[in-house]
Amino acid sequence: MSDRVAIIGLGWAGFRPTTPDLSYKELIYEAAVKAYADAGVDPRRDVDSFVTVAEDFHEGTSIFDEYTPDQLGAALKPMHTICGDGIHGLATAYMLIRTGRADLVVVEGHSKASNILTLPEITAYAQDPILNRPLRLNTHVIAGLEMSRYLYETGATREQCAAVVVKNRRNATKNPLAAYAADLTPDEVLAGPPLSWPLGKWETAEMTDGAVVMVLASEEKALALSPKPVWVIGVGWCNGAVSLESRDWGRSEYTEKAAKMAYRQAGIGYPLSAIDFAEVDDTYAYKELQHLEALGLCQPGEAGPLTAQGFTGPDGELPVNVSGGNLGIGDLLDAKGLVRALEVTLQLRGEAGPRQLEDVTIGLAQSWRGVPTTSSAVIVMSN
Amino acid sequence: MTSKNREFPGTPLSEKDFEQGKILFLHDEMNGQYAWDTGIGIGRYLAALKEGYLLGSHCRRCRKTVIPPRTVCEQCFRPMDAFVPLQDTGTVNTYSLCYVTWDVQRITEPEIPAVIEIDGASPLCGIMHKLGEVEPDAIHIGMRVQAVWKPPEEREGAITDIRYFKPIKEKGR
Amino acid sequence: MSMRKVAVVGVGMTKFVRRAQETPKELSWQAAHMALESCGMTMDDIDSACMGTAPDAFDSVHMKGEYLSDGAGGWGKPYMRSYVGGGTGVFAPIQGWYHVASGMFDTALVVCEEKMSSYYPHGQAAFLTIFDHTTERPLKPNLLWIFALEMNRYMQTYGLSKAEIAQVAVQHKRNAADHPCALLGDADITVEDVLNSEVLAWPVNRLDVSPVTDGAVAVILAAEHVAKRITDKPVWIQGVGWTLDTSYWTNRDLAYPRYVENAARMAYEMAGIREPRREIHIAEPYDPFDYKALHHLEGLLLADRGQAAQLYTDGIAARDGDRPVCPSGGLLGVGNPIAAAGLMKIAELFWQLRGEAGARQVPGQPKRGLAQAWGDLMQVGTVVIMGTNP
Amino acid sequence: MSLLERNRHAPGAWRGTLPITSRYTAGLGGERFFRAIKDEGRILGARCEPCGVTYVPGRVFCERCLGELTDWVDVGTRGEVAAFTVLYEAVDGAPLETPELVAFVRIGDGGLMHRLGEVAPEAIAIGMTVEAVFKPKAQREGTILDILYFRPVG
Repeated sequence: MSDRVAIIGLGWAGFRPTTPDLSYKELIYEAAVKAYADAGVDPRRDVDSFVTVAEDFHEGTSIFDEYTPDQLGAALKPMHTICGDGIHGLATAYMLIRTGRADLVVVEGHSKASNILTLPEITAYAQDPILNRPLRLNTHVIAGLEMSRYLYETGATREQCAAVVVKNRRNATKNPLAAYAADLTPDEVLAGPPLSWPLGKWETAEMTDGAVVMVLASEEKALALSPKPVWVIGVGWCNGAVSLESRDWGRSEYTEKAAKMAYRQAGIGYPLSAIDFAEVDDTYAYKELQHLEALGLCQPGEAGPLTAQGFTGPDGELPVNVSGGNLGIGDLLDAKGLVRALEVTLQLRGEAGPRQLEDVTIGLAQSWRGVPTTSSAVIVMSN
Repeated sequence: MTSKNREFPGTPLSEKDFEQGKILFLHDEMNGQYAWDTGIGIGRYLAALKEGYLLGSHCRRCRKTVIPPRTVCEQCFRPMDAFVPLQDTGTVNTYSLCYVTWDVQRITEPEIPAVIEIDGASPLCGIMHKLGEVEPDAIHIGMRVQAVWKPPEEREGAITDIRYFKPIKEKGR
Repeated sequence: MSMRKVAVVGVGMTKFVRRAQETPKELSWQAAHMALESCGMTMDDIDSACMGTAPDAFDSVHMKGEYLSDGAGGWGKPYMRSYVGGGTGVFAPIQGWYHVASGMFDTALVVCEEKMSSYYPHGQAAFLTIFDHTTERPLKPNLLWIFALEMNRYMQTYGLSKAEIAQVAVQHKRNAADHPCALLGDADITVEDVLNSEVLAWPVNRLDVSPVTDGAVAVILAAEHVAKRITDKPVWIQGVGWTLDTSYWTNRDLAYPRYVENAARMAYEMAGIREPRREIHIAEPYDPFDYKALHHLEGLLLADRGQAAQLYTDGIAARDGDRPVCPSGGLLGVGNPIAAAGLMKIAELFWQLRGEAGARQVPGQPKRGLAQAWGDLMQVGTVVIMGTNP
Repeated sequence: MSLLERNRHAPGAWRGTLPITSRYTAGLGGERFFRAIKDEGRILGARCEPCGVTYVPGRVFCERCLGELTDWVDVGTRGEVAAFTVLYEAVDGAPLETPELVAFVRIGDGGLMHRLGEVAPEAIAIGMTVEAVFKPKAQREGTILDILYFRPVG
């Protein structure tokens, strides 16, 4: 029983701030039918298991997994929901295949953020109901606090955070899936309205609708079905202190642990030399810097200066978020991890079109579930 | 009981403990508002309800006509072939007499939910709705029923445009 | 094909109560702490944490899995929450199983929790939100509607009486009188009590239904080489299966749960079971309503269609019968904190198969048990088969 | 009617709500922590000896070793500003007329997120010492709001 697993099918739909023409089921179906054609599989006959990532309150429905099978072709088949990020879904599919009891597993994630009329108040309901929520503070306050500590501990500057926004939204100009492409200067970003100082509104990803479906396969099935399988060589996920009160506000130590788990599995001793490019969570601009350091792709405090110097630019030494990231594409709620993994897979297949990077072999995708969580997941892939 | 016969944790409370302030607690309420995109299938369904008829969809491969209409046949995982207007009559597949409202208030006059197989759709294909103008003990599985519509000007394109389903008086019964 | 074997090595649970003072985190911790103590393990021995909990509406916290993570041992660990409605309690150990069987981890702490009393004033009202927001919720359905509709269909299809079905509530609530965590254990309940209890949604009366409950359960899973070091009586996960049916519950026959059959066949195939009725010594089908236990016994192929009630009538399902059903007391007796209710059945099989169920012990050294949970819109079946040999 | 034939009457979206009405107990740890604030104006932590951590607020379990915490300690009412921010958006997403000064105040190995008072934004610096300002005892209800804000010391 070989334990190699590959991604052999990709499908996506939407990627616009609003998708009023389609219901969430129809949006997911559009992504699913493309993924199954790409993988050359029939869900009703070939697929052994299905995984969805979703959260009830984002859907406006309790027990949302009731409404997931039909549009994926999963009726009367093994299917379950993971309340996590898209990469948690990929890790689940990876484990299911590694048990030897499944050869083909489908992972689905989507966002209909445009349908949520009171997202800030719903997000606030994720705060601790006794210790935090009674203060009636917008949940972005947690990002504001973390950014203030991060800048204090690493010496990173607001200009360097602005450089992340400039880079990612310019990268987005080459990505047809990106809804928020723009050509900006750091000053324009810094001149934007404050959200939770030192965090500005322009350093915060906007919401967008969309769906992503991926088909994962055991080695045997992948070699039989796919001309260009993209191998999952390492996966890791970790939670930190969920209580604000016992957090280390500067570092993302949970991303560090998730990365160590993935690197150990991939046999990567020195990430910077092994990883050719990365898609890293940038729900807030400073998070990209914090995550790069947590991923060991640069030393603590180095991410800011390196970004300002173009080290992580599309033609820099370590291209980061060539897709545009959340800042350029938009925030797809629980599916954002799948969007990171989608870009890494397209790059490793050489199918990234105008933003294709030259001869890349190992890519990393990392995602974070946003405030108020301390939940991060990492997946390392190679072609 | 278990390998170690220790006391199981857990601190039960009564409503009195709250009322008498024996323990600290607080209330909260979430403002969860949504506008769910109806899309093609459910959009057409609601439009049909507004116009006073029930709509299903048909899959040629498995030859089933289902309701509510959807753009994908979940059995065959292929696009449905067509939307199909259906009658607003049907057969009671099952029913209940419910004396508790959704927010757990007791009522003396029962609400009568039912699954009604709609004429024109395939067998066992029905919708949930309510029965009305009927004596509870007259209801039986297999009973023939007819939709009672709100007047056109009151209809808004919603499942509640049908007030309820009432028995069809069989001729000679 | 050699596959990594996985065993349950430790369990813990809280009392099942109508309303708990503990926060959801504290309930999860209490169960997890007891599970660790039951087998002398510490958090240093735990490689991964799996949380199973049902609607966020009950504990009334958005992204509830994150909020519960520290109580469930998720601090600094790989941690995920799985969620398949009412089926979560038996799916969570399956989640733990694939964590270990995949070779990614040697151990997994699996915690299931539900605090329904945080939904105020009454937990049952939260169930309005499980119905389709456009085509069904506007009718203001009560959760009982869908059960009463299914029970009525089941009764009419197979000609079953309410009295036959009430035997289930009676046996389970009597069994629960011997369970120290039970909320509704009652040694003297009779069929008449059930039939005379107030009608909620005909044909469902009050004592046909399991109560809204708060509680948590935890189990620890370990790979073979670790399990044998920790305990001389590991209980092996021999088979797992789960199936989710279409969401269009009004387009299929409610009299028979095909999705439970599919899940059961998946688990039987993995466990190498060809004659379930002979090879399964204890069955813990999901019993949120009394008729559901019968409905599920038939889906699990442990009784012919429409014949499950006969097992109770003939005393076969009794604790000392040939094929005991729900010796724990089930959801009807011990209580129904949704996700934790399913895992309570796994904990019961662990104690039963180790001969540690005390007053509830099924006689005759049972070797193999089946636990099953159900959920969603009459739609998901999750099955785990556990046994004394790997 | 073909599948793609658009129906102009088709309503674009169905409006609805997710009714969530809640009642939370403070919990075993919360009961002790907030009683001390309500009745004595004291902030309590709880010590986990094996892990060498003093959790503030005090709680009944250690998140690292899942051990039970029984050693509660008074950690005083002062702490150090570990992080602070000026919040411009209300909880419903609308802009705030007057922005809020919010800090994470480190106390022991834990701390509290709370508002800062009696101080101008420019005067706030990470590392400065602040102390809790409580509501008058009669107005306290045993919640986090019994603390009005933290203010600079001296």
